Amino acid sequence: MAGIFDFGPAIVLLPFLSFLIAVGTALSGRDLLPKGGAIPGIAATAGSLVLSVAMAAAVAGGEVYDETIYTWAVGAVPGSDGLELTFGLLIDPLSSMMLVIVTLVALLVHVFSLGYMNDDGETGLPRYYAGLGLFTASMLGFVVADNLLMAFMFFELVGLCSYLLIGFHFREPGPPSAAKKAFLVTRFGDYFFLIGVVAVFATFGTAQFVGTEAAPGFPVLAEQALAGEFTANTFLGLGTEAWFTVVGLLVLGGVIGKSAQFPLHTWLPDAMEGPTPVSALIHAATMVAAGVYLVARMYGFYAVSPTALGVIALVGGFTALFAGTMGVVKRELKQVLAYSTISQYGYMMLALGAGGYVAATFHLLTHAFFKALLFLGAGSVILAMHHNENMWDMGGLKDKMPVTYYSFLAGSLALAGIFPFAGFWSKDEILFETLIHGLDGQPLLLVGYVFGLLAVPVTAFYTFRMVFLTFHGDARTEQAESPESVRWNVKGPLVVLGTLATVAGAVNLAPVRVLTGAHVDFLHAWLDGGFSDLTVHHYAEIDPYSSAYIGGELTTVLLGAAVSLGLALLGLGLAYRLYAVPEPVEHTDKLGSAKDLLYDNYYQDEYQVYLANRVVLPVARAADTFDQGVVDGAVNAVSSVSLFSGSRIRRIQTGVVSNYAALVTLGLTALLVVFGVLGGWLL
Amino acid sequence: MIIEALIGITFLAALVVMLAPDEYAGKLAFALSLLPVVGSLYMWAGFDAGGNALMAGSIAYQTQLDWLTVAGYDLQWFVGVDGISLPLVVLSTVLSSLAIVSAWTPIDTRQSQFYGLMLFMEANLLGVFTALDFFLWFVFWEAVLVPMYFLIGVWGGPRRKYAAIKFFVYTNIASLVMFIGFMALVFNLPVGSFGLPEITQSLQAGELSSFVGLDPATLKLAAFAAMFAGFAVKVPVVPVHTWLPDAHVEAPTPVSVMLAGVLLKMGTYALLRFNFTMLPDVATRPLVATVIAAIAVISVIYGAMLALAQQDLKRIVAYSSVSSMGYVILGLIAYTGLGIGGATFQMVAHGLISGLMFMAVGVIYNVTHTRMVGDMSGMADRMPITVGILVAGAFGYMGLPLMAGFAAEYFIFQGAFASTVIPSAPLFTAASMFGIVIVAGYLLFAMQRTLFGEFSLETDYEVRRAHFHDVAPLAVLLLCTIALGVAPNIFFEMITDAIEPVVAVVGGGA
Amino acid sequence: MEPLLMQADQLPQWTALAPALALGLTGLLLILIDSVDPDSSRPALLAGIATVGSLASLGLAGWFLSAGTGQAGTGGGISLFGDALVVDGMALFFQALFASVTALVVVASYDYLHDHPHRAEFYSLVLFAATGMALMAAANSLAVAFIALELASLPSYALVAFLKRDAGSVEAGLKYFLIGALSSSVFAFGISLVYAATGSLLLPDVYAALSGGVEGLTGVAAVGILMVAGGFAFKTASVPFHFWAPEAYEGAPAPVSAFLSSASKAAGFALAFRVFVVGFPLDAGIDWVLLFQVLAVVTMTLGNFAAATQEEVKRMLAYSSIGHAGYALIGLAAFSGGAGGDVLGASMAHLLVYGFMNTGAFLFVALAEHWGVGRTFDDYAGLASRAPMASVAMSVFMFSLAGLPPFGGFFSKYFLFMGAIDAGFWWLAAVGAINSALSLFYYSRVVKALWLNDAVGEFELGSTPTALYAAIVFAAVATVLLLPGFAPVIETAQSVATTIVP
Amino acid sequence: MVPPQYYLLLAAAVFCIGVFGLLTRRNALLFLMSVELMLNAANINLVAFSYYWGNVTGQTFGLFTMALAAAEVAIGIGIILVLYRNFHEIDVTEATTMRW
Repeated sequence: MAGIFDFGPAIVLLPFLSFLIAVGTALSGRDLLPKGGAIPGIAATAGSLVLSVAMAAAVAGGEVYDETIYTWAVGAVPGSDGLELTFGLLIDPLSSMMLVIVTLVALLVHVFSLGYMNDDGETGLPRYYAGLGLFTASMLGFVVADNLLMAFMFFELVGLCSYLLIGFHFREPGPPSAAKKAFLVTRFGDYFFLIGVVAVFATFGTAQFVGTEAAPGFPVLAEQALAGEFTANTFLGLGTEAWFTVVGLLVLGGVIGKSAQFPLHTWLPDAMEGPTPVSALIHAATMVAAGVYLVARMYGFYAVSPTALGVIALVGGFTALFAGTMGVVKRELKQVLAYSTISQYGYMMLALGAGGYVAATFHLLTHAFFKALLFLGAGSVILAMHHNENMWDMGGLKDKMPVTYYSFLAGSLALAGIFPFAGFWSKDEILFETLIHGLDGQPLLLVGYVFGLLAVPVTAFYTFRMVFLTFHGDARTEQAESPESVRWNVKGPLVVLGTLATVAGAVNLAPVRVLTGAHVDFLHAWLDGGFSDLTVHHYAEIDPYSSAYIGGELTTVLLGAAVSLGLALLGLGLAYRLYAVPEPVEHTDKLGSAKDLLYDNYYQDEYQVYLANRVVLPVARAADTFDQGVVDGAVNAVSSVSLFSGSRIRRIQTGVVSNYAALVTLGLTALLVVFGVLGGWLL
Repeated sequence: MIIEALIGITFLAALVVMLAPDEYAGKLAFALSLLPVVGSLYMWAGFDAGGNALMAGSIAYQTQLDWLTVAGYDLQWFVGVDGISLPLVVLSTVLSSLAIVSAWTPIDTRQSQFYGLMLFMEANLLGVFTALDFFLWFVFWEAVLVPMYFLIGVWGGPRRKYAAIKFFVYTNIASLVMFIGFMALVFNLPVGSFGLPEITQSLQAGELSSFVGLDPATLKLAAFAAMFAGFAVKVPVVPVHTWLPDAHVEAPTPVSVMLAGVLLKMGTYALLRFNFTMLPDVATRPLVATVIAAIAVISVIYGAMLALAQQDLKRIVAYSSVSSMGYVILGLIAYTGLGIGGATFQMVAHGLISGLMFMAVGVIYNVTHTRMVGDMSGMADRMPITVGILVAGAFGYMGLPLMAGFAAEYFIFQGAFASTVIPSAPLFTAASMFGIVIVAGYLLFAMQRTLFGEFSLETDYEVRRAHFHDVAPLAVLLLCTIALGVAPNIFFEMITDAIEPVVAVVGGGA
Repeated sequence: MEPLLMQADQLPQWTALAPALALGLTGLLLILIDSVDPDSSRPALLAGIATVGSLASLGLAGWFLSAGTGQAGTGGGISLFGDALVVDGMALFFQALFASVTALVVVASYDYLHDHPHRAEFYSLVLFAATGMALMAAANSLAVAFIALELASLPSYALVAFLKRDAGSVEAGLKYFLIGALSSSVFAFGISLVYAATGSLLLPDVYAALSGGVEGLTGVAAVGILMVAGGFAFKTASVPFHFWAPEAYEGAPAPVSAFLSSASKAAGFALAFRVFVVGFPLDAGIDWVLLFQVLAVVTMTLGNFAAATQEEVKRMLAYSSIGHAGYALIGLAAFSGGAGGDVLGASMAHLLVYGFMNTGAFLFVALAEHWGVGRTFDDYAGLASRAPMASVAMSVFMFSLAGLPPFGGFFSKYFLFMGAIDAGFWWLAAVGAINSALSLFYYSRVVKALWLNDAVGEFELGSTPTALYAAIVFAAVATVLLLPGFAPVIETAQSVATTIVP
Repeated sequence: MVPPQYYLLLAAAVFCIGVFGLLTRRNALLFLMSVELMLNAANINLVAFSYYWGNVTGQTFGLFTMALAAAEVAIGIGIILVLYRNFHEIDVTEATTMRW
């Protein structure tokens, strides 16, 4: 039966095809395609979007899909069928939602690139579009992966694409370095992820997320193992639950790397060296989102491990605040956005750790729209400013580029969590979930909640500092006086995303449901469908949390919303006071010694560079010296000693025949004595 | 008879090319080298053997003729392939052809001798991978050294003579040590020939008798140690690896390709065939397994650290070969289907990828006449396609999914993690896996400094784009790498089939 | 079976000595020609006769071998002259070896002695020495052993000093002679002691007497045996009687060096194998297996280490020849009674291959001397570009000597090590292995000089000496073909060696 | 009858005298003579034990030894002659152009 799901692979393959076309064009070295190869990319992502929407519709109709489509390899295990390593498609509410997000953002980024790259006369466009195509394809492959190994493989390919795209301007010194850093830091995280994948296979014999009734996926097996219905292999003498925690944390390593969580967040701000549309793609829908998506994808596995959940929550909460504070002092537009990304993904992690599966997914959705919007808006500004990103060189752009301004404003309001923009709803739900679960005897979550809450005003402050510096006040440079105009291909995506950033919150108005009892939390319902083991209520059953309220659910909802909104407005107001003036000045000196700390990103880069340059490299050099001196020295010494003894031995041959006679006699005598003694006839 | 034809044709081709005039030697050698490629692919297409050749599996394209009798033992012309050897045969033929093409630009003296020796080496390599009689195998095994000595010594870099003799003597000592160990085993078995299957099966039937006061178990241990030491040099593993960087740095590009691509695999192939297939009961002793696993991990990490400290691109790749071979050792000692299968697969995968890396570095060297990281930058600007392929190859080396290296390394990791043979297998596995981070580190740093940034070059050579025939082999290797990464079953299925009996003896897990 | 092969059985018994006789008669014929017409110089004729004579000997030996003369299939060894001589497979095997080397040397000498007088004497001396060797291989009595050994030695002294106006040649001759004289007295004294203890010089009788125990005279017998071993050590250039070898080989005309280091050494081994295996039981008051183990280890180590740092190719070959004596000694050092034939056979096979590769190597030195390119490694630099064929041949010899395939030396050396391991003496093989690796180093120095180094100066090589070239190429071809064609060699060697084990 | 041990001792003594001469004399001719002594020591044994064992093998062999000794001397003298021609000296320690 040729259902819509049979076209599933096409979602991944279409962008891949556009990648191949672009590579072919790049190899030919000639201008074979109009627009530097953008058209195939746009067509492909549009096609994927259409298919994704169609699938979402099918999923909405209650259908789900989980099929193995390709057996990659089978490992021999004596006495069994062996360990199957496969590729498969898993289309369920979560993945179909993510598909729509990714394809939509990718399409918009492709379109935007027409304005940002093509119109700007960049060279190497086929290479750029090849990168975008592969990036999209990899991310889509990751999203639809039906097992952890396949997920890992596309996860890594996403990393490759980020390397290629961040380092797009390879002739300059910055981008290649940033690209290297991005790949290397995320690779460090992926190292743990890979161990995790291996461990999952070793533990359960499968890495399917869902599986079948007869052979369930590993989250279900983990559940069964803890219930004593299944014997999982554990290693290193650990108990079942402890081992699951270890495995979960290992996989989490990859998540922390890709989603730029503390302490592996350092690559992300540097990654701003890439073209701005790429940043949009990376931050909104692909690479960084991949980490969080992965946790959501295998949430059932984390849900059975309280320790892992606690770690996730704490890391997320801390990162949300930590990254936010760094965003406060940044001068470049994209830098601020970069730290906001880290911070926002921190929120999602917090939500996941706190049992807020829906909240995290919700924020993933809204964030995808408003962050893509902000980046594309920033791209529009940067384009207008001839690639000057310093906000202190801007100002007053509000009137000159109204479309950009208003859409950017919408995105900023969403980011700051101002009612009723999308970000408000999702962020509020995260804090709410954290609070109610924390109140029920989970001090760790309360700590996370405090972090998250503190990050709210910080977010609002840096967001609107950015808005005010960029768009308000007077133009501070000539470029800002007369910015370059941008065309439809820039404005179009901004408008689409601006609308979404404004209204996307409507998909899950959980507070409204609490208030009115109306079932307006559509996303909750959406995620509660599909495979029974992957539903929201199933997760709620197996996770270690239950809820407690301050005075009752309604009170808590209102209180939480009010507090977070109030804090957001506080931050906004502060920003307004400081920066919404015609001639804003840097107020960073007021921070005192904290200023340097924030400028230098808490010396996170420094210590990591120190580790690389002052620890690892010297160790490597020492190893090299050791290798040359001792190991190879031993080899050469053997040879020298042999040759030296050779040159000594030949001296026996004196050239005087009388000596020879004497030596012959001596030799014979020695033999006589020795063998006489041995033979027993002498002495 | 096809194996005889393959080896015979290659020998003949070597002879013809030796006698050909220098101007045509390269092209003639390439044309002739396509014959074995076609032959090996034909063998692959018609391959229908099952099981392990040494363990009573059916052997494909088998020929068995008596050659001579020595000390009451029959020595035979006994060749054939199974799922372990066939991929390596294909690798040898394909890589030889490509290496010959890659030599067209850099080799500009005594060409007919060069290409003749390359083909001569190929013929012997084919012999190594197909021989199933110990002495026959040993003849080919040692005979590979001779052309290699000349190829490094005549056409190499400034310290070529030192490197050549070091390679020559070091690996020769290793062979001798191994020989003594193996012979001590054979003479205490009730076998009538040096046929490897017969010896293996007799050993596994527990027919070993004691020798000079050593009981069979001790004798096995001693023989295992001697053979391991001997093969370890060839692989090479730390600490007997130091000949390799010297040989690689001095060898001309095509020779490095063959050295890293195929010659190193002789060592791991032999380890698998001899140590791990014949003496599983020794290898699986906890202490032995621990030591070998430790050697593997040290090779991986230490080799990678050494690569990190290098400035010469070729040295970087050379040390990273040490690192990659460490994975193979880990996979072998795991004694699991994926472990040993992955190790075998890694032999092929690393052959392709390291060949690709050496070739790409060679193409850049042809143009810039330097390989030092500090001497150049921004090569991507001048040689976009070469650099593009080099970057792809480097990512392959780092174990990028859907390229052969990832498949191999993943199989190994998966296999080693659950190994019941290595004590604390997850710790060893996790430790060795850290190699994938370091490899990314040194390759990314080196690429950043040489390929990207503003173009500059310390030497004053004119930088031209590479010839088509320089780049074409790179592209072919890259495509092979991707093909194997996407569809490992091109080889992995037959490998699995052949190693399953080995694993079954131990009864290991996944 | 072919009719020709049948006939070998039906010949009179004495004809079994035909290979030796052919050599001796040819030597006499040459003397005769020379005395009839001493002044006329007919080098081609003389060399031709010598070649034909040695080839005839080779042919006869080969024929007998393939016909099974003196072997188990036709009733065992043929005893002659009151058992003083025995012609069996081993004797024929060695006689074939001597004849081959003699033929090569004779052919090569044609060019080497191109403007030299006294050629007839030279050829006849070579052939007489070869006759002595052929008899050594067949000696079944200590008396014959001594006489044959002297018959081989005396012409050799003269041959080494043949270039009587060349100080090196004379010095070499002197040293060879003096140490030879000393050794032969030791040998003779040893024989006299063995006779004193056993009352017989016939090997089987000696064996019987010693096995039965010689009360009161055990020490005498043991000293005798040790001194007899000394005599062989001289002939085979083994420690501690090796001191003559480096100088003799270096100073002698290169073809003579080839002859001595290949044939003469093999003759020493032929005699030693038979005397010790047939004549001296393992428990005759001296553990002669241990003795040979010591000698083998010391000899191969000393030879190889001293060779490693030589400057001159010829002297390096001389030391390497000592090293190879050490390898060949494994045949006796790993001898273990019943199954000892295998390792003896391996040793014999090694000597045969060594006969070709080592002769070839010295003949290449002869070629270099003929061209006057100098003697050191450095002088050989870049020779490959000017004499590629000869250089290929020399590389073949070097790699074969080092025990690398695809050359004959590979199998012979490894079968030898194998024999040692088989007998339980794995450490002997290990010592051999260390030495073998070291030897690869210095052998490859020659190859390096030829192929890897660039010529220092420019000068013309003279005309190509056809005969010398032919001999070298033939030796090289034989060395290569002895790998695929090793079957008859090793199988014959081991089967004939097994028959002499009592 | 003289017990055979005495012959052995005599022979050994003669042999040792020969060896002593060999080691101490640098004149080639004296060297040669010392070797002759050693050979004759062997002859003493051969003849004595021929009598002891009651067969003629030893005596016959003794004759051969003498003949060979003579031949050896003939060759030796020849070599000493050319030695003198080349080195103008018959001191055996003078010819040392080749060593090590």
